Amino acid sequence: MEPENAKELGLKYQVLRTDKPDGEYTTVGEAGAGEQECVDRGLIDGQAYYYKVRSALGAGFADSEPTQAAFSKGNWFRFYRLNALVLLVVFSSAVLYYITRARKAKPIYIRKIAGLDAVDEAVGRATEMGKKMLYIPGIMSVDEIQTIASLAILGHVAKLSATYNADLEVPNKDPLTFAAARETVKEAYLEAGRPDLFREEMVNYVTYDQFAYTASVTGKMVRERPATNFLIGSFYAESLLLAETGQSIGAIQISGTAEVAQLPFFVVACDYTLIGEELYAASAYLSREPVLLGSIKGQDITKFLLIVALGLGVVLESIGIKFMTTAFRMR
Amino acid sequence: MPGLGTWLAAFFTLCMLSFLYKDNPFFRLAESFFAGLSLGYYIGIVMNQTLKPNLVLPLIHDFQANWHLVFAAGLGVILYFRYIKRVAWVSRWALAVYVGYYVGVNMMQKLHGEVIPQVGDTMLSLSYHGIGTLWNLVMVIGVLSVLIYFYFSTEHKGVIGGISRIGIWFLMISFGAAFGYTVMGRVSLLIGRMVFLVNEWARPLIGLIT
Amino acid sequence: MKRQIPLLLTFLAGAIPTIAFFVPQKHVGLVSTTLDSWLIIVAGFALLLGVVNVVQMNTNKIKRQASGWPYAIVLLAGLAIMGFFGVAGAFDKFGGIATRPDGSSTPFDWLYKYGFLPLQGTMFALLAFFMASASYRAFRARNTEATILLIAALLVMFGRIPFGEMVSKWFPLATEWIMGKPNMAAQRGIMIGAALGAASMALRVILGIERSYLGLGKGE
Amino acid sequence: MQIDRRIIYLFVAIGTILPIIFVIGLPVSITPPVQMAFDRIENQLQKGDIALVSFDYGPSSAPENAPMADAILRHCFSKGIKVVVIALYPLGGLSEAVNEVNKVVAEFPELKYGVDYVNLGYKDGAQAAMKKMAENIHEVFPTDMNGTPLDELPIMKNIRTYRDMKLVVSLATGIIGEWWANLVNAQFGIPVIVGPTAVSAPKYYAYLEAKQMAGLLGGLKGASEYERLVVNSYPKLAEVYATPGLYTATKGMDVQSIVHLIMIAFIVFGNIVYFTSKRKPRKAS
Repeated sequence: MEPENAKELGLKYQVLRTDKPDGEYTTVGEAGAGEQECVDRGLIDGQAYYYKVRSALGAGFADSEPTQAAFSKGNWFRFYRLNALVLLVVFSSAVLYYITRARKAKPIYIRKIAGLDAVDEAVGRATEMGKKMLYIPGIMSVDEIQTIASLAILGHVAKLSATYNADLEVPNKDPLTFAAARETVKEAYLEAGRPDLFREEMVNYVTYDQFAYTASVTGKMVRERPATNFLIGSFYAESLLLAETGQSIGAIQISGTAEVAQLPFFVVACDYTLIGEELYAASAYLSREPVLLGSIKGQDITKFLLIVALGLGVVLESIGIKFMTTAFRMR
Repeated sequence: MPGLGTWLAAFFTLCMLSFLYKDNPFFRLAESFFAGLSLGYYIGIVMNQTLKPNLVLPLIHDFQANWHLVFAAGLGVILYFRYIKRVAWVSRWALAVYVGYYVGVNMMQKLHGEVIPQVGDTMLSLSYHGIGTLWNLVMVIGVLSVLIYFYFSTEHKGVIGGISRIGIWFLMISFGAAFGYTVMGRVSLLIGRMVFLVNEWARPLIGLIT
Repeated sequence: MKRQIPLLLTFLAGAIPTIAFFVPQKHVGLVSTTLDSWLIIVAGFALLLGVVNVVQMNTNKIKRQASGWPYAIVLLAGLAIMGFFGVAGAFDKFGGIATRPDGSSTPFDWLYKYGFLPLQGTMFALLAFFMASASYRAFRARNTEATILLIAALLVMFGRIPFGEMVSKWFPLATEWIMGKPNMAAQRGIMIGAALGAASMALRVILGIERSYLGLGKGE
Repeated sequence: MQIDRRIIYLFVAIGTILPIIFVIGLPVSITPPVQMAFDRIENQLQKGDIALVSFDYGPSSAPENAPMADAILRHCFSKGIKVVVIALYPLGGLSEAVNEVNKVVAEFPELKYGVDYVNLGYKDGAQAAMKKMAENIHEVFPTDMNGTPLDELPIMKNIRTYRDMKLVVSLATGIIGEWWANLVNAQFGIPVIVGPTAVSAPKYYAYLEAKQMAGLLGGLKGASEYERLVVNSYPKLAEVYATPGLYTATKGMDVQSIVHLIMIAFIVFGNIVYFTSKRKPRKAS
């Protein structure tokens, strides 16, 4: 059916799919001349699909008649995601194993993280100076894991603040983060035995716009001159606006984010910066709770296995064996 | 003569720029107005683009097919239980579902969408094929050393300490380079504001005088 | 009970998308997407929480005549004007919130164009100044690490402008190399580490080990 | 060594405003991707050919994208190429299209709307619209932006699909520009030139190498190169580009160069002071 020089001409077959008989077709796969197989993934079982084949050559193409409705079935597992399942199983077993081990009181070593060692000192300094501490939990909602990590650190900072009777304020950009932060701080004051010191205004809401929020917070910084700023969570372009203003008023600044694009600005303008994974490890590090420390160990073991896999992959790739790269690139 | 809108925009632009000199009543005025205005803006956006098309209209137009959205509204209302002391604890339910769902989504997205492809893409061939081999080596060493830097449960001394030091160097190159690379984009934004002030506001104004 | 129900809900809500990720069954997918569509609505409801807090705080400020209280009036005025046209727009008054078909502005759109956008754009543009002051202060050859940071930044900045290219065509090439190789390697390292950290955090949340965001303390 | 940060701010402000008011015109070398784009319009399109210009950016990236749009429009109109304008970017693409087209058209009084150029307005759902335009543009845009049916516009009578046009130019800030290359060019073969912002420009080199694009204007620098090319070829445009109140990429690029150099100078200065002051105490002891 295809011309002999099809390959040289660059003839391609595209498989198009739609879920309605008269719906718009989208390309789901492509096969070069001479190939007879094309796999379509991401289908939902029991849903009707219609296919047609398009032969494309340069700018021109010709379509086949659409197929009858086809159903995918019998699949209880997306096999092309096997690699993700393997990783998930290895990862969660490692984490769970070390959590149970940690419960049996086997001490776990964690290397020094300077930014976190400075937290106590930063809270103490604000108390001594009789000045405010600002805790900014990023600008994203609680659907972002960095925000959850930040709230865990906030819990620790708030407990210290209650103990020292420091003046803590948490301005928020996201309303759900605001709700969660208020619960966190309230509980921390309760746990520290000072519920009397908790005031609702400590955790407040500003506005939903990133830059309007930044303008308010920078304004607050220059007017109230906090002694300590925590900038921890998910940040975008406002990172430097906040950090540089804080720097200009001479506040001690502890920052942390996993947003790769914003790390340079925090590193440049803050005294301490929690980089990427350090942010997530912070709650374990600060609380020294065995269960949390156990999960860090499990994470490290997974990292070790990945490093081994990476090394093996490089070696195999160098001698021309594609097994590892195929396994990791399966999508 | 610039129009009312242009005057307003120019006034706000100048108010915000005045912050560079120092905090002042003009900046504070603009900042306060901006906070209120932007919150009002998002009220409009949420009403018109989330609640109306995703909740109200589906319920009005085809209740039978969309009755389940009542639960969504219920979860939303639960958030406000915090204002009623007796049932305040229920307000956590909405938060629990919200966090749980997205944390689940994110967990798989991080493992499958970030860890696996990023590790896979670093499995580069180191067999000799010209200068590219050297660059591949830089890539592999960079990724490995940064990963070692993040290794928490071992003391960073000796060989591990040395490798993690290299990791720090890679991080520093990256931070410096990314900072330098971003300058251009930020300056473009400043150009945008300045062009507005100079060409759309000041020029017509000066043209009026001369 | 007050403690267990939220943790159970978190667990169930977290398990759904995880299962849907692997199992291509219609019903599993449906549960997951339905939940997703619900949560978008929940997030919409949440905004009002913030609005309530802002109104409360600022009216208090005005009542107490706290320092800077006139600014609280300005804030509430901005909120009232924009909020009014936004809500009215949802009921199709004043032509909605976008531009009208003939290209003229609705009040909401006008305020957006001449109020919101210039304020937002200028705040964003302040970054150009802040980058200059931050780089002057921070890029000092104090030690090995700081020197590496400094050199990388200078090289890239120089390689990005035509002047650098005129001095030597190697500058833009070096910039590209730095961005594409060592920078990319470091970013990958950060991403892999951070993704593992996030996944571990996620697992702790789903299993109910990490719960400070719910205001639930350690108590088992 | 500690200098007031406001002195730095002052330098940056002056370095931004002065080049906007006065043309400095620092030299720019022309790079091949921009030359390719220019040559495509200059040598492969004839008077009366149709070019589609798509506004796929909004006000936030206008300082970079608008000068590209202006230069391309001016080049087309100077050569007598007819232009069909559309906007696919949801956040302000249409207002950008209206602004820039009005501005440039005012410089060419001989042009007639509906004959030499037309603005079809904004269409939601960029990717679907782009595909559908391969079948029938009249279905995607039943009327122009003023509500006039396309059949009443002389220019649109003979334009049905991409085949009736010679070129697509997309000024883009996001993914839409990539779709023109990897979807429209790949499937329908019409030559595509994209003008992306500097941040996203690196991604486009792959498409250029794969010959999915006929040219590339990367950020302000690409736009300023294009301005140099049209100014050198068209004396009339040289006059236009010398107008004082006109923002051009050349001016923008001057600002970029000057602000970058100011920052570099401050950093170098800071380090020199740092090292000289560090040596002094040693001598004292």
